[in-house]
Amino acid sequence: MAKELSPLDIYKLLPKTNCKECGLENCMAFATKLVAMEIGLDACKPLLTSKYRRNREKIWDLIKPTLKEVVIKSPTKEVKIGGEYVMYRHELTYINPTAIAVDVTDDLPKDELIERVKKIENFSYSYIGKELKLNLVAVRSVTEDPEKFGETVKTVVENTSLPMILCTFNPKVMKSGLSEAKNSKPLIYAATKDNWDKMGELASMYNCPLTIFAPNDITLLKSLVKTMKEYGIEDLVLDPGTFPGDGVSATLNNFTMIRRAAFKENDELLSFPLIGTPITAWTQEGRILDKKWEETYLAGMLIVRFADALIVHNLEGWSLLPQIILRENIYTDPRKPVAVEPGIRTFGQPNENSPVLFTTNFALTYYTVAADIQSAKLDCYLLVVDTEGLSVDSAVAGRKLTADRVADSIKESKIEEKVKHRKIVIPGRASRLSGEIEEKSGWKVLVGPLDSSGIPKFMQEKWK
Amino acid sequence: MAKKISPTDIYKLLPKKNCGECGVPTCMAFAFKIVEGKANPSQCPYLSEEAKDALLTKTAPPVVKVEIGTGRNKVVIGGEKVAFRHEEKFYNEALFAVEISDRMSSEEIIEKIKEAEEFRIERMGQTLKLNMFAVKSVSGNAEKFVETLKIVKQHTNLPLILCSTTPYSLMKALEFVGEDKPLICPVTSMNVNQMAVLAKKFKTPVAVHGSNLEEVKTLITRLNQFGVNEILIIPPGQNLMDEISSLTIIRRGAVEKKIKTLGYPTLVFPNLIKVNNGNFKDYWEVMASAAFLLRYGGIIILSNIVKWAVLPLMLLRQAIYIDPRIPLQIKPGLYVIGSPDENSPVMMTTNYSLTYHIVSNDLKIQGISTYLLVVDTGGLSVNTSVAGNKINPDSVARLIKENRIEEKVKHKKIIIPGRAAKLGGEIEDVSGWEVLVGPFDSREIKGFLEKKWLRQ
Amino acid sequence: MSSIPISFEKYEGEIKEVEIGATKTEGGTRSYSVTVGGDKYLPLYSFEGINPNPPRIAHEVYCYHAPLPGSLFNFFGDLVDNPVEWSREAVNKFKAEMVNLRLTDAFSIRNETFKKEISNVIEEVLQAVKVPLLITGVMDIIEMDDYRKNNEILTKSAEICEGEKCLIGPVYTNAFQEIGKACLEKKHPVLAKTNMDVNQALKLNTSLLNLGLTNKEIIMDVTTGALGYGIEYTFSTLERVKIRALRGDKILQSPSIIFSSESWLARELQEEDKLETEKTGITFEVLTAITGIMAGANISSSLHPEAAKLINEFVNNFFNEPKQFITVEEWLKTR
Amino acid sequence: MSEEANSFFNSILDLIKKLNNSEMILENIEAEFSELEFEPVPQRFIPYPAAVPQIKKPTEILKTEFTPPIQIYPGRVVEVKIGATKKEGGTRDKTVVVGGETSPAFYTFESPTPHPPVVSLDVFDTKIPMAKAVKNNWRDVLDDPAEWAKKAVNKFGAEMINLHMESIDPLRENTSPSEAAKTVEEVLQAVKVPLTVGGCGDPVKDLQVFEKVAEAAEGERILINSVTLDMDLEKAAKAIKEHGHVVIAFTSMDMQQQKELDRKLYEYLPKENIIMDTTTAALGYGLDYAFTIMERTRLAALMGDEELQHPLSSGTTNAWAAREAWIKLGPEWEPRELRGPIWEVVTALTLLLAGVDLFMMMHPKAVETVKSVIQRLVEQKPVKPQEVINWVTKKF
Repeated sequence: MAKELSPLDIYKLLPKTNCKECGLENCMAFATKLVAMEIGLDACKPLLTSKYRRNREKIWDLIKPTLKEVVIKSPTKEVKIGGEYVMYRHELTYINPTAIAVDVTDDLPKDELIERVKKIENFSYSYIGKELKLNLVAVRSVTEDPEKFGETVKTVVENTSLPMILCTFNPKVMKSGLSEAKNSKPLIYAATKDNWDKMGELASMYNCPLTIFAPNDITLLKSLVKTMKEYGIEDLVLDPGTFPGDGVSATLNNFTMIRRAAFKENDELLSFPLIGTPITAWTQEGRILDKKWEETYLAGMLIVRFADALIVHNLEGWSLLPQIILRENIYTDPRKPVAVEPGIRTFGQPNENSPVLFTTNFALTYYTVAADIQSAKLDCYLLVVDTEGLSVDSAVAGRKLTADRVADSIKESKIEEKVKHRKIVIPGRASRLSGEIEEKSGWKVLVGPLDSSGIPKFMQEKWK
Repeated sequence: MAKKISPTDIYKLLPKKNCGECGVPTCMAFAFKIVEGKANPSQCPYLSEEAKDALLTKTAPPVVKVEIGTGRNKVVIGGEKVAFRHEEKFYNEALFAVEISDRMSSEEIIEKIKEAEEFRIERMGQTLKLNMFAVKSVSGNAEKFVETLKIVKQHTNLPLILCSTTPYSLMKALEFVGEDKPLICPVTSMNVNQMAVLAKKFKTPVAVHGSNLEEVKTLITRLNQFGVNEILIIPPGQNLMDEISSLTIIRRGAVEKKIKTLGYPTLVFPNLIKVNNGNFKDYWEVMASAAFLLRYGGIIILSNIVKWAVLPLMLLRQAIYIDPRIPLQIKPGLYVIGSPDENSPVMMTTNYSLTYHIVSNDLKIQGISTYLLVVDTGGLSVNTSVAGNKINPDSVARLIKENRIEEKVKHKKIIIPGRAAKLGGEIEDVSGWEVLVGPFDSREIKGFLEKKWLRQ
Repeated sequence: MSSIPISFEKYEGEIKEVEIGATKTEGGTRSYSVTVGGDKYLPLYSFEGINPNPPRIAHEVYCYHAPLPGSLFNFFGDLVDNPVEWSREAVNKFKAEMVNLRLTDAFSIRNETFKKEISNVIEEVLQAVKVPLLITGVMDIIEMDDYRKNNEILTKSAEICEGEKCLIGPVYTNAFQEIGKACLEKKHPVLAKTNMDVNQALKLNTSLLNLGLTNKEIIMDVTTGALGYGIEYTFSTLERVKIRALRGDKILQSPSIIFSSESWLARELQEEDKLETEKTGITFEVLTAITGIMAGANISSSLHPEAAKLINEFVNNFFNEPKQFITVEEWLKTR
Repeated sequence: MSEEANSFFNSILDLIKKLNNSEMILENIEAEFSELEFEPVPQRFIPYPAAVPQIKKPTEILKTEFTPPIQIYPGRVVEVKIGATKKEGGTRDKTVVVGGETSPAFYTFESPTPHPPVVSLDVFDTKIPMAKAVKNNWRDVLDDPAEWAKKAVNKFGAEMINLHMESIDPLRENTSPSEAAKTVEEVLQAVKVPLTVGGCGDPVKDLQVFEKVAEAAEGERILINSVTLDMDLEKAAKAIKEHGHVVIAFTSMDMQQQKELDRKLYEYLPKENIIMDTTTAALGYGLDYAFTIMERTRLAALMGDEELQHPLSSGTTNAWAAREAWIKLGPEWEPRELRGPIWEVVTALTLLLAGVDLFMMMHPKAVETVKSVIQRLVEQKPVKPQEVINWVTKKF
């Protein structure tokens, strides 16, 4: 989508009937929202009629993302990867967060397989009021036995709603896997220079997205893409290879070159989502812990340097947590404001003797503190001080959190009318301001714990 | 010794029609001519494409030919086949480039360009001159560099060498002078990819600078991958000894060991020499230039144009690049020296350009006016042509008749060189002119005339 | 071809060493002797190996009025008329390592008076300086008679310098017996002069070897065409002779010489403005020497002391302390 | 379209609508009407598939070309040298040079990394709150900065030491400038690697300490960490310049402020004496903002913004401010001995890819990993694909 796209270019192609079916006042409003990506193209019903098909296609060409969006489906869920509009997130925002797949293999006994699949599906971590989950199951055929693979896929489909990536270079094994994946569109991994024709057959027959694997050879990758497009297959995913150890440099170079060719040189044949396979860390010699360690930081680097999907092996929390949080951070919309409204918040049923605490209006800090107060079932008032969206220690270091500001916000909040006492619990990381706050606000200061997780223990011991 | 391509290898690829349309009667003879570098495969109109390609790669000189600049002033460097000139010849003369920096004032630049362009010497039938300008960006600022180029372009259209370590300055420069196909340098391992992109986009040759020959090879392989093949090598070396070694290894590596990544002409910087005592600095630049000229230096960058330094270098270049198989000749016929009248003497010499140069110069220095008849001896000196009886008395007579010397002078006396005394009699019989045997050395002519000529 | 070959050819032959100048122990009166030759590699192929003896420079002293340009006459002043004083000055002031006494040439030999003086000059010079000597006769033979005079003067010189191991010459392909025998007897190395032709050089060397001389007593002069006056022939002949010798041709395995002094006969140096022609002349001479040395010459017989100093610096650069270069990057920073 | 075709067409449309979002495989339906147009159930942003042409199956791979997408940037990051050897008037064994980039971080297909980013270790001159996973490594040296520095260099291979003078904070021990200078001298004696000296964040007290320390460490070219917009820049810069040191210009995630601070410093200091710190926030606690500010700063510098052409430094130790790095989260998230250092590693590597040239870190395992990744990214060793190709079928 051309970044400098103006709503006028869209408006010209709309029915201009102001029929309001899209829920907006008129077509111009719809065009403006569409360009700002705040509404979907399908909201305009008239465009769906064959009369406007030509216009719809033209609009689509104007607003479609540079990077093709590929959808991986299970009967009940779908995961979108790619579909990005910009190379660097600050140019606009990233759209589809990197989909993380954990692998299972077709040599696992059934119960172990089901247990692992369930673990993948149930994996979750709550972070700023959001549940962070894993997205896909990568089914690998280590036996290369079509029946075994078919059976494994069947078991996976029966035991998880997560869409799948079917991993084998053997077309016969892939076919039996696909035939078991009823009513779903798993990602086929992968077509190579040896099996591209058969894999192309399967992809068009089952209408599934297809990964192209050309290790460290972008010329071959492009050639295979061109061949597949000739086949009529449009939903493609690219794998230039993830190489652990000394190969980390070539890996990042390949991912970066493909991304830049797509966005800065409009190379159609490379404008597809990229899949990284940090699982290759496990192919190296050496200690298991070193392999887990490398897989984790390789995944981290690939999330930053343009992977739209990842396949990992280690299901341990310490390894997946940094990945899902990094993905969450990188894919948040940099345009969205980062702060929450300053002012007073009440938790539970506070009375005139309930404690008063304060924190900053950085969304992340506020939600963390709020979550800990709720989990501690504490009745209290929480004063949110405006620090221009900075966390406690950044605000203190950047001198956005000062004693004056705390004193002023106490006055503005009129908390003095709500509680008899004049004691306020300040964040542990703002301890150096305790003296000044007492001076400026006239309130007695209790220096609270360094992290809000310590609030419950602190309140029991220190708050009388 | 360079392994020669055998004519039979060439012959196999020829149509073997002996049609003669290439200007040579038979295909085998044509094959021989190609091997000697005296004929070009494209002269044969019946070659198939693959045969032509195969022939070109077979006959392509082990050192790539690189063209710099466009139009009349375009220069060619490289295309060499041998390590020792006596094995065949050195094909494309070394080129002298004069250094200009973007820190010089415009007056300084204009003056230096004028001086360089006016430096011309006519010698032995050739015009010796400076060939290029090397414009270097010292400021590191793109706009300043382009400004300097604007001034340079207004005063010369000789080919340019653009020197800067920042690819961005070169890009801006190429946007201004790109179509003149300048040489850009230096390509280093820090900027090889960007320089490859520039070279590809503007189709310009590049000069590669590595700290050792292995690094030069890797850089060249990378440039080839980008499709850049017009390359010069800056020989690695911290001192003159190492640079001379590098130059030797590059040429013999390409010519004898057929190492593709060394098969390129070279760019040398004699003015990089560090000499502490002042007055020796200029001499050292000349000595380094001479050493480079003798050992395969392609383009030589001179810091300034000083007559006492540039004249000798030009003579050395002229000498080294003369084809040892065919001596330098001038057109036979009548050459008028000074302002002769009906009483002035008539003299004779051979058409070997060195002999003519010596004789004509000595006559000028001694202030003698004369009609000088230059006899065609196939470019041999008096001594050698007398020994090999290449001076044909009839041709002397014919020269006198054709140039109607009898109408120009009253007398019928001709002075022949001392070393050609033997032929005096025959020349008298055939020409009907009285022969006077002149001195052995043309510096003695004045004395000889005073004794033997004026008294009559 | 991954790595780059350092040597292109394994040479079987090597150039023999020739000693000039005999010290007291060797029956002479020189304070030291100079050894040239012994090359195992082509000239300045330092990547293959460093030859044992660097090229050496002899300063020329003329015992007759040579056709030298005005700028040189001005430089040497009245030394030109006193060869003995000139030799002493060459050694003491101009640091000459060897002196080459140019006895006469085709024109001055006709003037009989010079001959008597020449023997005195040689004796006086032998006393005046203790450096190894080269004695050079007629280099530009015109008539047959010149050969005779040359033989006469050089056999005389051989006697006078008996035991001093001077380099005496030139001998020619058709005039070598007398001088050759004299030098063999009086133990002097011989300067074998041919006219820029490998076969002539082979012929003359063979004759000298048959006389009883060895390669260790022959220095080859393929004749110097000065810069702009045939230097390309000298360059190629020197190269071909050196390559043949290194490839095993025993006859040619002797050191060779370049006469950089020839460059002062260039017509370009006749013009008047003194300073410019002197610097041009010095450059002509230096370039002639460099061309010879880079083609294999082991001795440079030089004239202008300034040129000799520069040639020595150039040679020094390849044998012990090479002159450093600044890098291209530094060059791009200097104004 | 004819009436009859239209009705047939609508029936197909209704049938498809009913199937909602799962697709029907139209394999065996014979279409009589040639101009039948197939309209699938619309999806958000899914385009119309063009009428399916008769597919001509390619029999071999269709060759195509790929040349690496190389760009040429006008700007270049300056090179900053830290530390001075004996010859240069200091006492360091080695000095460190950072910066000099002409391309974005590790776009080594375009141009190589002029100077590999440097990893330095933090040393504090007083007690500070520290996660157990970190403290275990430094328990024996916590109260002696000189010993702490020695251990960081000798045991954990620190290329540089960052001495943080928290004790000078008026709200803490409030140690005097001369005492601070003594500590700096002790550390300078103890280790021979370049040194960074950090203040406590109080603009007035920091300045006094910096002036004293600058004098005491005359000629050592230490890195003063840091000067800010609300500090007396002229005095600070004079002290730094006079005694031959370099400085970190610190702002909190605000490009305009950073440009303003740099501009002001140019009045007193050459560009080659300034490194920028645009604030590092931990993974999960603002890392995305830190990453984007740094990435935009570096790209702006390369595009020619002369007020941002400085190397970037990152206080990566801030990663430990993230609770996920040290808090108990239940058995499935253990062991914390791994979760902590991996948090510092992922924070560092993310900012490495944004262009950071100087890392200030704490946990030895994290330091070791980041250094090894940097070395491998700079070296660009060739890759042997066959080794990893069989990951699909391998048992782990």
